[in-house]
Amino acid sequence: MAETVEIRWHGRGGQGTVTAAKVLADACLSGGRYVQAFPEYGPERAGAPLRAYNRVASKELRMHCPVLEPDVVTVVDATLLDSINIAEGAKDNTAFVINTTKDPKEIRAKLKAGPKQRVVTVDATKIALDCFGRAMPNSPMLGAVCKVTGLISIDHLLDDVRKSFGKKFSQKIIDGNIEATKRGYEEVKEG
Amino acid sequence: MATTLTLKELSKKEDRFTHGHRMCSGCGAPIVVKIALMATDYPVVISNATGCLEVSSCISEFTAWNVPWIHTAFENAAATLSGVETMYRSLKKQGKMDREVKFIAFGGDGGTYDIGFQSLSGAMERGHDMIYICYDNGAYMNTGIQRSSATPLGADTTTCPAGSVIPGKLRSRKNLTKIMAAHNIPYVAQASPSHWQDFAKKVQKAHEIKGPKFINVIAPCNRGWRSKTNDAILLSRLAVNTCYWPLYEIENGTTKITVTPKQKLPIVDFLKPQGRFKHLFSPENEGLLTQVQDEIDREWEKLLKEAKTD
Amino acid sequence: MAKVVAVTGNEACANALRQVNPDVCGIYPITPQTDMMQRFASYIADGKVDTESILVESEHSSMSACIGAAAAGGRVVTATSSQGLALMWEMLHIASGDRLPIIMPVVNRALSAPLNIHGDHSDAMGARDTGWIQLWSENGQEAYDNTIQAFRIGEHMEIRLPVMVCLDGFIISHSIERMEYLEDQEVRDFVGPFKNFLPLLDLDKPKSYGPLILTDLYHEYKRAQHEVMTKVKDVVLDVAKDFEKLSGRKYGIFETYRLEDADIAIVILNSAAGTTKDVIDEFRDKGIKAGLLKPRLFRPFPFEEVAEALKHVKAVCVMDRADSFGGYGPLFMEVASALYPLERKPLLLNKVYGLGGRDYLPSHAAQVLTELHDISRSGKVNVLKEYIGVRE
Amino acid sequence: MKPKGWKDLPPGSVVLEGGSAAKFKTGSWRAFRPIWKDENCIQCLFCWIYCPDMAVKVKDGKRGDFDYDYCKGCGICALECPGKKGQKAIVMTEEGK
Repeated sequence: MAETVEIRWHGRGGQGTVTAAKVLADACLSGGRYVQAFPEYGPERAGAPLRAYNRVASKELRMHCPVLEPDVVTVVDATLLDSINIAEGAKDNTAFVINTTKDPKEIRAKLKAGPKQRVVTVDATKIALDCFGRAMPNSPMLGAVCKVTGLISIDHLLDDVRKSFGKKFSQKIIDGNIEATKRGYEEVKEG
Repeated sequence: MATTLTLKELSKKEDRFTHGHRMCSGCGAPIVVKIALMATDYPVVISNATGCLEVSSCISEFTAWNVPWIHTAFENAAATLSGVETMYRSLKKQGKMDREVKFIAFGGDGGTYDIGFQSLSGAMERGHDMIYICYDNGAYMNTGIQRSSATPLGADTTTCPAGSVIPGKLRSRKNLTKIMAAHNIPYVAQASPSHWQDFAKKVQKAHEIKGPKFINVIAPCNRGWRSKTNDAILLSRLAVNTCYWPLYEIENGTTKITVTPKQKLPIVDFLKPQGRFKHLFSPENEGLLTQVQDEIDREWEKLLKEAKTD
Repeated sequence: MAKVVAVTGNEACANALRQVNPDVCGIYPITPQTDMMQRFASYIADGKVDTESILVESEHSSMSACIGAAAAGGRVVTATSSQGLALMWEMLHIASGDRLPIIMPVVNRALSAPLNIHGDHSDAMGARDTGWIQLWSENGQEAYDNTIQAFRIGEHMEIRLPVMVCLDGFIISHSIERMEYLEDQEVRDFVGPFKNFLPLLDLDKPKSYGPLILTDLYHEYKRAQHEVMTKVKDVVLDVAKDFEKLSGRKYGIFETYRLEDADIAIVILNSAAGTTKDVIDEFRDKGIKAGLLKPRLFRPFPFEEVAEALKHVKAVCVMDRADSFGGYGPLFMEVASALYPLERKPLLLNKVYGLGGRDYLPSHAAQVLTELHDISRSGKVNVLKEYIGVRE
Repeated sequence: MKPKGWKDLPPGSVVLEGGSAAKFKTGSWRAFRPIWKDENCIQCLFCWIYCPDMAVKVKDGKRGDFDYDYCKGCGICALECPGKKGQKAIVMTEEGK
């Protein structure tokens, strides 16, 4: 792992994007790592575009400002691709993880991604609907990010999803989210 | 056992509010405090809003209070006492306190009707076990007789002076007693120092009821009312007998008039001895005077209808 | 045994309060503090603490009730932000004047108008003259540690003063970070049982709190209050020493970073200090001797120690996340006062940054360090007070 | 008595002695002096309950004389005194006459 991995999440209010960033931070805590997860706050409510961030590092994280040059950009809602510049500040080797039904090649073309930039897609909304009947793509996106970054093992992540969701939801929803996370991990497509 | 409410029995009790306080000569407020504390047989903790009573009763090293007393600011006697009462409950729960303690807040009308209204309303809604006693002298007397929302219609104060164009206060008093009743607290009452036994009984009764209680007590101020130094009791009695200040209580939503005047006197009997109403007796203000009487009649009739007939 | 967790600053403070298990807590919502007291309320609801809450109708009543509860005799906490702290202003003076050790995390946020919910220091800086001890925290870990230490400091029998623990709104209050929790019992043992001092509920010795004091003694009372503040520093250091034994984490009255041999330095509070440290490392890598001083104890302000720590530096920029309109930033005023008695003083400048949550970026720190580097060579300060990160 | 310096003050300005106002004599405020006439007194104790200054001494339920250390001379007692057969038990006289 690089010394610090910085992730920027793009989503809309109500899609569980902030929760995803939090679960990821918690899961990355193991092995003495330092983590941060923080959303950008405004008065916006459900539906409004929002950003959240993660930093994961092997040494103490002192930086307290938004991620400006993300190693990973995660887009939880593909419709955002048309409305905001999700590639802002991206580095030569930034990886994009996009929730979309489209083919990664199509997305790569749309983003005009560079040769070292990875473009990964996953149909997270469909997975979420399949697994627990709600269009909450955050858990499959977590699985996808886990696969792309290799920050933690999928088993470890699933444990954390169980722990985090267990506080608020019924067993059925927890099981659905576990399944969705696993499928997100497995069904990523790169191109 | 509560002390029998005879003056002979009460006089045997130790003064919990002592002489040496610096209220004006003939002030009604210390009489209110004295009666309330005499009617309290329990250990009691007092919270006091900034005002005449507070500044005159505890100065430098001298305190007239022989019971625990706290003053913090003007608008928060109820909130401050909420804290004291909550700590008491906490310590009791932890076994660090075993005595039964009662809590009383005193505030003037400025500190109760106006600036302290939010804090009072909040404390009552939260259900703290306390009696809030307002000594209502109908203006900000401590700062020099400025109008409050308890200032009666037509009164001359330094901020609503009776001038050549405006004849004193043009608005009626806020009916705080009724507003407190609307909080649906278990006990609300109106009292007067002139009717010491009625007042003492209300305090005794309130102490036996768990939860928030409110008692509004008229407290003549001879400086602000521009009357004589010897007429605090006379005027508070006239306030009752003119039905300007009816004595009643609302216990668990049931209204009861506790003292019905033998003969309802005209309001001018109450107004006349007070310099603050002098201008109402000029011919051009006759309409205002009638308005004052009409309002009192209307309120009294309303109260009679609300009250349970024994 | 310490437990490693990933939690928000608000959650960490709420947990510290849970571990201390105070007697009474005043609760009122205000962004970005809300979540802290909400969590504490659920600890109460779940029986995880013995605390009695007072669900007040305003911050003014919250502080009033806390004062009543503390005077009654027991351990009292609350928390607030921004307008809430402003509404408490009158009562803050009464809490300290009555010498009541109320502990209050303040989640720093800008003040209206215009309305803004984001992190800056205007609220706590506005309360700096209220007689409260102020501890400032760079991150969630420090906020947690400071909250625990605050009880020992405020309740010290020589001190008996209220303490604010300041942490940046959202940036820290809502960010999840890795931190270490102490065990509940460790915290309880560290803080110890509450010691009473002149409790109002001592029914057999009736006391009067809050007398009227006129020209005869008021001046003397305030002089006495200042005297107490002069003792705070040593207590803070003693408590920090004990805390280090327990946690392994070292605290002082301020933190210095690569300052010992620095030619240029930034003085900055709270979360922005961390960002600045990373940039200082970059400048050091380029051979520029940059350093940092991050105050922890802002009230009382350790003037002599700050002067001693900065006296060898050629140029210092004091960065304020609050303004005093028509004056210098509040932190600048303190540092300038601290340096004034020195014969050879560093060159000094003041930058106002990050108001209303405007991001403080590494590029801002770099800009300031570059300017300081130039000043250290030219010996000339062009503009003494300036705003950075502001659009022209 | 030497006025207190700042080192002599109780912390937090708390007044430690309950009822200490009794040390502050307000009798000097008085312009009119109430005189109690035992022979007209029916021991109703109205003067005692209505006195704003706790300046009427009562022992074992029996009215004694005024406590002139504290009486401010407001005259409430005299006005409220029912007396005996139309004869007041309290009369006000000008102080110093």
